[in-house]
Amino acid sequence: MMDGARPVRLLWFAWLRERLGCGEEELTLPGDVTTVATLVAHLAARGPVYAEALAARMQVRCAVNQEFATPETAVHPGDEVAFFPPVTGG
Amino acid sequence: MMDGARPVRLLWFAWLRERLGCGEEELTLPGDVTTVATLVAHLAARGPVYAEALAARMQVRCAVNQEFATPETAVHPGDEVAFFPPVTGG
Amino acid sequence: MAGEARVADVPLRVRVQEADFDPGAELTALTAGRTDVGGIGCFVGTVRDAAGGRALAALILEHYPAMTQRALEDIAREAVRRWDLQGVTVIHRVGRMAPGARIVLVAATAAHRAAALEATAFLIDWLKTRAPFWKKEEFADGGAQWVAARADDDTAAARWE
Amino acid sequence: MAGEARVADVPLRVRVQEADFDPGAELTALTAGRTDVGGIGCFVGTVRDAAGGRALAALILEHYPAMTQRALEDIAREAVRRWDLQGVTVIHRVGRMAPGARIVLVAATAAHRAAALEATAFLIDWLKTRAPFWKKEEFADGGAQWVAARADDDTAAARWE
Repeated sequence: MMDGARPVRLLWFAWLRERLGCGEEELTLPGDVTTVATLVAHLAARGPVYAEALAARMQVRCAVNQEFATPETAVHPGDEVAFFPPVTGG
Repeated sequence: MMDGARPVRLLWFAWLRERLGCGEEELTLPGDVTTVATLVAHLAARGPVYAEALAARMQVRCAVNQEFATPETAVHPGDEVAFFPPVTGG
Repeated sequence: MAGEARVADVPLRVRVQEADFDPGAELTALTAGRTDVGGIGCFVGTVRDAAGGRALAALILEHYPAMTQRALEDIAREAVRRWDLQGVTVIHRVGRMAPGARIVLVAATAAHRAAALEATAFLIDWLKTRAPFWKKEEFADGGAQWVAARADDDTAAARWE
Repeated sequence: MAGEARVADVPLRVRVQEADFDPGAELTALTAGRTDVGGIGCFVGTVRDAAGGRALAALILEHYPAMTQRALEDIAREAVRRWDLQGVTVIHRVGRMAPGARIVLVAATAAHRAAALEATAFLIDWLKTRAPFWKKEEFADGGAQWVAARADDDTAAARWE
């Protein structure tokens, strides 16, 4: 696709934001990253801080384009992908 | 008892009050009226309007001294006895 | 069942009145001066403009004055026995009310929302079957009738028995 | 399931804001100009002054701005699909709040009380597990921690699945 070079927008919330020291970043997707699961594997390979934060799979949720996502959810260039802990509002 | 001659206060509410044309009256208890059940029988003997109103037993509730009563509840001289339909507040 | 000492410590606001009430003021009063409340549950009942397909002109609320206050206090206290509440408010109006008017407010505060919400449902369910109020509907066509007790109100109240 | 046309006709008031809100004004708005409402169910969540035995200095509510409004609207719409409601209000604050402050209000109106009360419980249960908010507790002793999701919130939400 022509927009293959468009980055995804990555968002981190709550303790993930604090632990990774980043709330928002842009990332150009490698060609083998097509789903939430492959994106998580790619991010975990950044280093131990990411690996540990993302390893707690039960404690990390994901939304793609502001909708709750599963590991199988597709990720495309230009998407907004957010990672966050289980919600605690109300 | 010295207060054997003290009347009971009878109260009628809602459609019972309207049908009987009376909201409040005093009644000196005959000697054989000692419970709600015997009071109801006594009042039903007043005439067909009372008999019919009180015959609808599922539709008439009673309180003695402002507490919900059963047919077995005792009635004493000086008590306040109220008859009313099932409640419909709220 | 909680001890009666704890029950006696929970403030109950119970009122029967002709005047309208202010739900916002009542909710504020339940939390005024305290910071241990986690949630407030509330239900406000209002007069509908029709019943059985007939347009309603007014609703008349009759009650048994000598009994009503005590009956409502008993219901409020029973809620406090059953749930760990921090305060309960029950207000019921009597007299003549127009469509849209508020009739009743029940509210409960608790550290945790489940207690506040369950107690709120309990308060209105028990009030509907245990407090001496009777509704008479006056219709726009000139007719009038006493409201019959509803079987589903008994069913709702029976949930709590 | 009711038709989507009916769902679209029910007014939803959904707001995310830093400012406090007025519960009385919100309840009044739900019934303003209509006389077909039978009851209003409402829940207001407030900041408790302690957590796990530690005195709380403040609660910080973080959220995901681009997603929050839509998530709350989805929850409100789901309530309208499930119950015959006349209006739904959901207000959630974000930012820093002191003990005693209001955090959230959910309310629903219906012709019959069971729908209003059940929808109110549903709204707050689903909001607690499906809307992108995160609480951080700042304690009087200087410590701070992110609130962990509660298993009983999942249980409460699962009632509605």
